[in-house]
Amino acid sequence: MMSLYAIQLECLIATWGIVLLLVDAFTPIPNKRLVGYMAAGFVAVALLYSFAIQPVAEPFFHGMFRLDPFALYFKRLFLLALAVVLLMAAEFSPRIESGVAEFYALLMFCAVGMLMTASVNDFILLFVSLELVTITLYVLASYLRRQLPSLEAGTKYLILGALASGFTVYGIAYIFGTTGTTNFDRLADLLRSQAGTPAPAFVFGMLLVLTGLGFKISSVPLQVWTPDVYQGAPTPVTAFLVVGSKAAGFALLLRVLYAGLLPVSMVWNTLIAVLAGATLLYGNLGAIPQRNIKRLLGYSSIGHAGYMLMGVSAVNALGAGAVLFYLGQYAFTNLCAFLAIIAVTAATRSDEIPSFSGLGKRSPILGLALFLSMMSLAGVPPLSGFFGKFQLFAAVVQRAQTDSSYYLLALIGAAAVVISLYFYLGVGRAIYLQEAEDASPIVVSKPMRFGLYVCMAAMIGIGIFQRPLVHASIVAAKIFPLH
Amino acid sequence: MDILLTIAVLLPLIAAFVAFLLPAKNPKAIRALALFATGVSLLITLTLFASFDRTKSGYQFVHSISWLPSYGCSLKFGVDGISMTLLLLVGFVSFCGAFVSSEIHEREKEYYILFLALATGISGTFCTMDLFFFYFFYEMAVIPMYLLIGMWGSLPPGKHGRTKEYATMKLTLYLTAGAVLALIGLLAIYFAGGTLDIERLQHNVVLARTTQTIAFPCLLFGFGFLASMWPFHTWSPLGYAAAPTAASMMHAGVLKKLGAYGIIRLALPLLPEGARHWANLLAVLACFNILYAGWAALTQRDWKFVIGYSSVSHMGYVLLGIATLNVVGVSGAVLLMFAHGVMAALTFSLIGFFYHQTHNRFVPDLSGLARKIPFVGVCMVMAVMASSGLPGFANFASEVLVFLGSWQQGSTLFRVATICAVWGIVVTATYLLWAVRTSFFGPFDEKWSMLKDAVSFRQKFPYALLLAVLLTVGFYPRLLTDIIRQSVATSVVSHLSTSSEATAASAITASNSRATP
Amino acid sequence: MNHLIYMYGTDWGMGRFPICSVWILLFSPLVAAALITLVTGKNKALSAALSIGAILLSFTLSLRLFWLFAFKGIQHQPHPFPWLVIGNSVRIEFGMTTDALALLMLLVVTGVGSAIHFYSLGYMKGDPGFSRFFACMSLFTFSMLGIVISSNFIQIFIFWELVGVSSYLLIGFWFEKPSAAEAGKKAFLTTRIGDVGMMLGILLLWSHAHTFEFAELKARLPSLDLSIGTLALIGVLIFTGAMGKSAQVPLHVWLPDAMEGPTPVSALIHAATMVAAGVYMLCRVSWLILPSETALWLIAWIGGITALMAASIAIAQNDIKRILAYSTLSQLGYMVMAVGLGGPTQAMFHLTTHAFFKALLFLGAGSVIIALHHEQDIWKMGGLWKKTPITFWTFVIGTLALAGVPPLSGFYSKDEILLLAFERNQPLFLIAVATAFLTAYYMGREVFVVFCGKPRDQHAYDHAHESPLVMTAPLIFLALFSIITGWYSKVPDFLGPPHEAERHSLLLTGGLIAVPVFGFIVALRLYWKPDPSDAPVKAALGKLWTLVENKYYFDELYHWIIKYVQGTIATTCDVFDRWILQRLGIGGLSVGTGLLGRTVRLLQTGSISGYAFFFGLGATVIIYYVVVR
Amino acid sequence: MNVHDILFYCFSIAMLVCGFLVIFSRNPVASALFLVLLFVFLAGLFVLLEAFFIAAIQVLVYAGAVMVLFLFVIMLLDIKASERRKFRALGVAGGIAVAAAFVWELKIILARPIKPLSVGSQELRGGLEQVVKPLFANYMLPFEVTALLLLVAMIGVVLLSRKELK
Amino acid sequence: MTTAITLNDYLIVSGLLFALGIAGIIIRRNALVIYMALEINLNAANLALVAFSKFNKLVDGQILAFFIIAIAAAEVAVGLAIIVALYRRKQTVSVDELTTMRL
Repeated sequence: MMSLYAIQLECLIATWGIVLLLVDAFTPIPNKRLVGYMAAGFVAVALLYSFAIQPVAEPFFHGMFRLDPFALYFKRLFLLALAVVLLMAAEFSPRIESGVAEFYALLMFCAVGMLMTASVNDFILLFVSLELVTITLYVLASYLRRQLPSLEAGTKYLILGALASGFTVYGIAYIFGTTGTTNFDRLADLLRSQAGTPAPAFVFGMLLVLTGLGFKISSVPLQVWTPDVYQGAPTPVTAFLVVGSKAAGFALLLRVLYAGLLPVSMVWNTLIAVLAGATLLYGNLGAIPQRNIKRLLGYSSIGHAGYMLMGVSAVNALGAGAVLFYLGQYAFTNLCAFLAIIAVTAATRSDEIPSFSGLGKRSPILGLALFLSMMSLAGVPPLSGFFGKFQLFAAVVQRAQTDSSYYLLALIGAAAVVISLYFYLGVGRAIYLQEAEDASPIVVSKPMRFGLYVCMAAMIGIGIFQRPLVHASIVAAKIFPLH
Repeated sequence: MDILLTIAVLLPLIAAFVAFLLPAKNPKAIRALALFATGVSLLITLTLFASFDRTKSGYQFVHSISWLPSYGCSLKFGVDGISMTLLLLVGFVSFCGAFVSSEIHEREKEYYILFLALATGISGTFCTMDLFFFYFFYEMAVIPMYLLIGMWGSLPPGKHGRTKEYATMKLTLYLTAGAVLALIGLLAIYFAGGTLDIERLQHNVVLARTTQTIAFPCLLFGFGFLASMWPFHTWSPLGYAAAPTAASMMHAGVLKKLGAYGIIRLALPLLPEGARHWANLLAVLACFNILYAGWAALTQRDWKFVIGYSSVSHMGYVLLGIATLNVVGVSGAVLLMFAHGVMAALTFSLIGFFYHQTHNRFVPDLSGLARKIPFVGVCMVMAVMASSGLPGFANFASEVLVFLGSWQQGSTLFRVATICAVWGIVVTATYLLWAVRTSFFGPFDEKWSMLKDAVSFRQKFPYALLLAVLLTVGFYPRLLTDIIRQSVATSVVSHLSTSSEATAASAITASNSRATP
Repeated sequence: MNHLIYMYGTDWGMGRFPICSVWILLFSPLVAAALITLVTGKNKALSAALSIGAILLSFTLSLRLFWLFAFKGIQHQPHPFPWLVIGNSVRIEFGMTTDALALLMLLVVTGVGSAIHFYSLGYMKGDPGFSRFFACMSLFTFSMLGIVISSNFIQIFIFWELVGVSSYLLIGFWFEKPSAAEAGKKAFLTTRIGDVGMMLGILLLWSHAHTFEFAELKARLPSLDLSIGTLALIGVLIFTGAMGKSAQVPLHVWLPDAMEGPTPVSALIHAATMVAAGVYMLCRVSWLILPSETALWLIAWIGGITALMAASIAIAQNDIKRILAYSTLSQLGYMVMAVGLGGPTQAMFHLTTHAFFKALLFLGAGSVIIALHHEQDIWKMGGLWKKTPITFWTFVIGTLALAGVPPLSGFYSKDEILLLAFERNQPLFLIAVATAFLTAYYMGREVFVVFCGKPRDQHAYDHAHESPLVMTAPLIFLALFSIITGWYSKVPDFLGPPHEAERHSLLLTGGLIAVPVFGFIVALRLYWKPDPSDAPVKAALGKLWTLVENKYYFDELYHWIIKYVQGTIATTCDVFDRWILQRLGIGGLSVGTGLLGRTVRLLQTGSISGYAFFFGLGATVIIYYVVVR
Repeated sequence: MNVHDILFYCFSIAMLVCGFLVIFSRNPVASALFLVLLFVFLAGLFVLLEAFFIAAIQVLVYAGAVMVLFLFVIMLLDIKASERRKFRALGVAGGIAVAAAFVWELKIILARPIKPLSVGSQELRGGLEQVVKPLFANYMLPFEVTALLLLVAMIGVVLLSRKELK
Repeated sequence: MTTAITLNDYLIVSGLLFALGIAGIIIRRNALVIYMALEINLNAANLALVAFSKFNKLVDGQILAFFIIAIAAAEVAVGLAIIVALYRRKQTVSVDELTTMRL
C-alpha cells in the first residue's frame, strides 16, 4: 500500500488519461476544446494536491523508486508543464485533424513517464520510463501526420532518439557489467568502497549513458536534432519538449551523476564543464541567424542546456540548487512564450519572427508576455531568468575558487549571455520597435489570458521574490551529498 | 527616518506599477504620477541630505530587509557621503527628466513606466549595500534604456551611418557585457569574502592576492564599459544621439556614473592590490578618454554627438581621479560625477528643447538662435562654460581637485597625465565654444523663425533648477566635498593608502600649522 | 606671517563695518549683475542705475580703504574663508589681500571703471542689449576686483577665468556680427592656453609647498630650497598666464580682434584693467619671479619684443581703435619688460598711469566713432577738431601722456622704466627707446589724420557732432587724471621698496624727452597736410611696410596651425574612432560572431545520416578523450 | 576447443556476417531477411549463455513479431527500384570510420580484464523461475510502465497509420 | 562444462554488432533499413547484458534484456507507423528527402 502512495500521482494521471480516451468516444467534435480545458483543470488540481504529498526518506519498489523532495519538486514541475501544455493543446486543437482526445491522452501518458523519471533510482526503471517518455513524444511530434514538417520532425526524433537510447542501454549494460548493480545507491556505495580510478570499461559505460541522456537535454554532441524537431513538431509538443522532456533529462542526469556517480566525479566533471562550454557556444551562436521563432527557441534551449550544465559541472550544493531553480523558472518562462506564440500563430498562421512585428500594438498582452519571456530567457532583472543565471554563475565561480580554470567557463557563459541578449532582443525589436503590416488586433481567449497572466506573474514574482523557489530548490538539492 | 531612504529609492518603481494599472487613455494622470513620484523622492533625498550627519563617515539611514537567507542577501539601503551625493544627482536629473518628458506624445504610458523603472534601477544601485542588489539594480537599468531609445528615440543620418535600432542594440549589448563581466568579479569577491554585505566586506575582509588580481580587471573593465572607458566608449555618443531627451539626460547624467561608482565603491576598497597594480593603465586610458574623445568631438557636426563625445572625455577626468588612488583625486572624481551629471543633463535637455522644434541639430544648419530663443541661449552658454570648467560652476572645483590629486600622486606618468588633462580643458572649450558660436551666435537664419523660447515658468523650471544646482555647488563646493571626503578617506583610500599619499600627508601636517582655523 | 594683520576679530567678517566693507566692495557688482539678469532685465534705466550704483559703491569703499591705509596706516584684512578643503593636503581659501598694491589697483579699477560706466550710458543708448551690457560690465567689475584682492593662487585663477568669460561675453556683445562672435571665441581660447601654463605652474609650486597662500609661500619660499630649474620653470609657467591675459607675444593675437566689442569695453577691459591683470599678477607674485634669473630674462625680452613689435604694427593700421589696441599692446610690453627687469614697482606705476590715459584715448575714439555714426576708418575722418572740440583736446592730452611728454603722467612712469632698462639691460633700453619713438609717431599720425586736415568724407563730416555731456564728462575726468597721476611721484614709494635710482645725468633725461618730440615731428612732417596719406612711408619702408601691415603674419600662422595640426589630429581621432574602433573592431567582432553562428549552423544539414554521424563521432571522441587517453 | 566454443564462433561470425549484409544489401527485403537470421543466431548465443528464457523471447518477439511487421510494411509500401540507389561514398566512409573507431576504442578498453565490483552468489541456470520471479517481485514497477508504454504504442500506431477520416 | 570463451569475447562480438548498427544508421538512406540497424544496436546491447549477467551471476541483466525486447517491439511498431505515414504523405522512405528544416 505504501508503494501505491508513492506512485499515486502517476496512477492519477494515467487513469485520467484513459478516462479521457473513453470520454472522447462520447463528445461531439465542437466540445473537444472544452475537454482540453477540463483536462488542464484536472491536472491543475492534481498539481495543488501534490503539495499535500509528503516526501518519504526510504526508497520504494526494492530501492528503484524514490519519493524524496527532489522527486516531488520535479513531479510538480511536470504537472505544471502538463497543465499549461494541455491548455495550449486545447487552443491548438482546431489544427489537429483527428484524435484530439488521444492527443490529450498521449500528453498525459508522456507526463506519467516524466513523473516516473523524477523518482528513478535504478537504471532499469530509468530506461523504461525514459522510453515511455520518448516513444510517446515520437507519436506526438509526428501527430499532424498530413503536414510534412511534423512528420519530418517525428522521423528525425524517432531515429535519433532510438539511436540515443541504444547508446544509453549499451552504457547501462557496461555499468551493470562492471559493477554488478543497476541501483544508484548501491552503485554509489560500491564506487565509494573501491579505491583508485574506476575501470575503463565502467567509465566507457558511464560515458555512453551520459551521451544518451545528453540527447534528452540536447547537449553537445547530441544536440543537432533539437532545432529541426522543435520547428517541425506541433507547437504544444514543442513546448512539452522544451519544458518537460528537457527537465526529465536533467532530473535523470542529476540523479545519475549526483546520486549514483558522485564518487567518481573527478572523472566526469571536467567533461561536463567542456560540454557545457561547447553547448553554450553552439546554442547561442547558432541562434543568431534564425528567423523562425520556434527554431530560435530550439537553439536557445540548447544554450540553456549549456547554462544548466554549467551548474551541473560545478558539483556543489549551490550548483545543484541552481539547476533546479533554473528549470523551475525556465518552465514558466517558456510556457509563457509558447502560449503567446500559439495565440499569435493561430492568427497569423506563421511562426517567422517578422510576423510578430508590431505585436505590442496588435495585442498588448501577447506582446508583453512574449517580450517578458524573451527578456527572462536572456536573464534580465527583475525577471526570473536573471536570478537563475545569477545562481548558475555563482555556482561556477564558487567552484573556480578551488579550480580557477572554471573562470574560463564563467567567461564563456558571460559571452553567451551577451550573444543571447542580441537575438532575444531581435524578437523584442520585432514586437515593439517595428510596425505590423496588418495592425488588426489579435483576440486572446479567456483561459489563454489566464494562463498568460499566471506565467507572467510567476516570472516577475520569482524574479523579485526569489525566496520560495530558492528554498524549494535547495531543499530538493539537499538529498545529494554535496557541499 | 531610515525607512525614508528605501522609500525614496523604491517610490518610482511603485509608481511604475501603479502606472501599469492606470488606463493608457489618460496620459495626463500618468505624467502627473511620474512627476509626483520623482518629485517626492527628490524632496526626500533633500531632507536626507539636510539631516545627513556630516561628522560621521559610515553609512547612514541604513534600512535592511532580509531577502535571501540562503545567500545572506538582504535588501539593504544606506548612503555614505559618496552615494548621498550621487543620490542627489539622480533625484535632480530624474525629476527634471520627468519634467522635460512633456515632449513625448505617443505611448506615454509605456514611456513613463520605463522611465520610472530606470530611475529606481539607478538610484537603487547607488544606495544598495548588498552586492546582489547592486548587480540587480545595475542590470535593471539596461532594458528600459533599450526600449526608451528604440521606441521614442531618433537618430538623424550622419557620418556614423547607423540607425537608432543599431544604436540602442549596441548600447544594450555593451552595458550587458560590462555587467556580466563585473558579475564574475563580484561573485569572486562574494565567495572570497564570504558575505554580500558591502559594508562588512569593506571593513573586515581582506581578500587573497590571487582573487584580487583576477577580480579587479573584471570589475575595472566591466564597469569601464559603462563608464565609457576608452576603447569601450563607442556605444555612448551613438546612444545619446539616438535617445529621446529624457533618456539622454538620465544616461549621460547618471547611468554612466554607475560604472565609475562601481569602481570607487567596490573595486578600489575591496581589491587594493589589484587597484595599485592597474592604476597606471587606468590613468593612461583616462588620458585617451580626455584627449582622444575631445579631438573626436572637434569633428562632430551633430549637437548630440558633440556633447556625447565631450561626456566621454569628461569621464576621462573621473577615471583619472579614480586612478590617483588618493583622497583628493577620488573626491574630485566623485564631485565631478555629480557636476558633470547635472551639466550633461542640462545640456541634453536644452538640445532637446530646440531639437523638438527644429527637428534639426546639425550645428552648421543652425545659426543665430540666440536672438529667437535667448533664454535657452543663455542657459546653453552657461552649460558650455560649466562644462569647460569655468569657476563658479561645480565642474571647476571638481576638475581642480582631480588635477591636484593626480599631480599629488607624484609619478612621472601621472604628471604627464595631468598635463594632458589640463590641456583637455582647452580642447573642450574649443569645440563647445565653436558649437555655441555657430548655432547660437552669428546672423539669425530666418528658417528658424518659428522657434519659440521657454517663457512660462513651467518651461523654464527644469533648466533653472539644474543651473541653480551647478552654481550652488560651484560657489560652495564644501556642501558636498566635506561628506565626500569623509567617506572617500575612510571607506576607499584607507584601504589603499599608497606611500606617496602618506608622505604628502606628513609633509602637509608639518607645513600647515594653520590647517585648522 | 599675516596672522598679525587680521586686525579685528575672529570670524571672516560680518562683524564690523570696515571688514565687511571689503566684502561689499567685492560683491556689490556681482549682486548688481545677478539682479539685472534675474529681475530688472526689462527695465533699462533701473539696470544701468544698479550697475553704476554698484561700482560707485565699490569706488567709494576703496577710496575709504585707501585713505585709511595711506594716512592712518590701518589695513583691513578679513579672515580667509575656507572654500574647498580636502583633509590636510588641499586647503583652498577665499581670502582678501588689501595691501598697497591691491589698494592702488582697486582705485584704478573702480575709478576708471566708474568713469567708463557713465560713459557707456551715452554710448550704448538705444542698444537692444542695454541691460545685458551693464550686467556683463558688473560681472566683469566683480571678477576684476576679485583678481585684485585675491590672496592665493587658486583664488586668483578663479577670477582670472571669470574675467576671461566676462571679456568673452562683452567682446561678443553684438553676437549677431560673426566677426564679433569669432573675436570673443578667439580671446577666450587664446587666454585659455595661457591659463593652462598658469595652472601647471600652480600645481608644480603646490606640490613643493603644499599651499596656495601668497603670504605663506612668500614666507616659506626660501626654506623650500627649490632647485634653480624648478624655480625658473614655475616662474615661466606662471608667466604664461600673464602672457595670455596681458596679450604678450606670441599670445597677443586676440587683443586687436577684441576691438569688435563696444568701445567702453575696449576702454575698460582691453586697455585699462583686464589686460593689465597679467602685469598685476606678476607684481603680486614678484617674490616668486625675482629669484630666478632665467625667468626674469625671458619675461623682460618677451615684454620688449611685444612692445616694439606692437608699436611697429600700429604705424600701419587704419582703424582708429586698432591703432590704440596695438599701442596698448606695446605699453603692456613696457610693463612686462619692467617686471622682467626686476622693477614691479615701475610696472605698477606705468600700469596706473596707462590705465587713465589709455581709457581716455579709447573713450575719445569712441566719441569720434559715435560722432561719425560708427565709422572707424581714420581715412574717412579728418578735420574733426572744429566739430568735436572737447573730444579733440582730451584726445590730444591722452596722446601726449601716452607718448610720454612731460609733464604728463606717461612721462614719469615711462621714464622710470626706461631708466631701469638703461641700468639693467642696454639692448632692451634701445628697444624701449625705439618703441617710445614709434609711439609718439603713430599717435601723432592718428591725431593729425583724424582731427586735422580737411574732411575726407564730407557727408559724415556734416552730420558729425560733439557727444553729450554724459560722455564728455568722463573724458574730462580722465584727462585730468592722466595729467596729474604722474605728479604724485610718491606712488612708487608708496608701493613699498623704493627703487634707489641714482640721479641720472640731465643728458639722459633730456634725451628721453627728446625721443617722443622727435617722433611727433616726423609724424608732423608726414601727416600734417590737408590730405595726408601713407604713400610716402609705404614707399620708404617697402617690404617692411607690408610685413607690419600684415601684423607679421601671426594670424595666418595660427590659422595654419589650427587648420593643419589640430585639424589633422582631430580627423585622425575621428577616423580611427569610426573606422578602426567601430567598424573594424566592434563591427568586426559582431560580424565575426554572426559568421561563427552561420558556420555553426552548417552542422544543421537536416540530414538524419549526418546527424547520426555527428552523434557517433561525438561519442567516440568523448570516449577517446576520457578513457583511452 | 570444445563444442561450446565452436558454436560460439559459428554463431558470432554468422551473426556479424548477417549484420553486414543487413546493412549493405540494396534490397530492403533482403536486409529484412538477413535481420531475421541475425536474430536467430543471436538467440543461439543466448542459449550458449544459458539464457533460455531470453533466447525464447528473442525468437518469438523479434524473429516472429517484429520481422513480420517489417516485411509487412515493406510489402505494403513496395519500395520502388529508384529507392535503391547506390550508397554515397561519403556516408559509407563516415559510417565505417565511426564504427572502426568505436571498435578500436572498445578493444583498448577491454584490454584490461573486467572484474565486477560485486557478483551474485549462485550460478544462473537460466530457468524460467530464475528470471520471471524477480520480474514480478522486484521489477513490478518497470513492468507496469512497460504495459502503459504498449498502450501508448497501440494508440500511436492506430492514430498514425489509419486512413484519413473526412 | 568448461569453456575457453571469456566475457571479453562476447563483449567484442556485441561491440562489433553495435558498431555495425551505427555504421548502418550512418550509411543507409532508407528509413526502414536504418530502423533495422537500430534494432541491431539494441540486440548488441542485449548480448552484452546477457553475457554480463551470466558472468556476474546476476539476473538483472537478463531482466533488462527482457524489457529491452518488449520496448523495442513497441518502438518498432510506432516507428513503422510513422514511416508508413511518411510514405503516405511523401511516397518515399528515403531520409534524404527529409531536409526541409535545416540550418
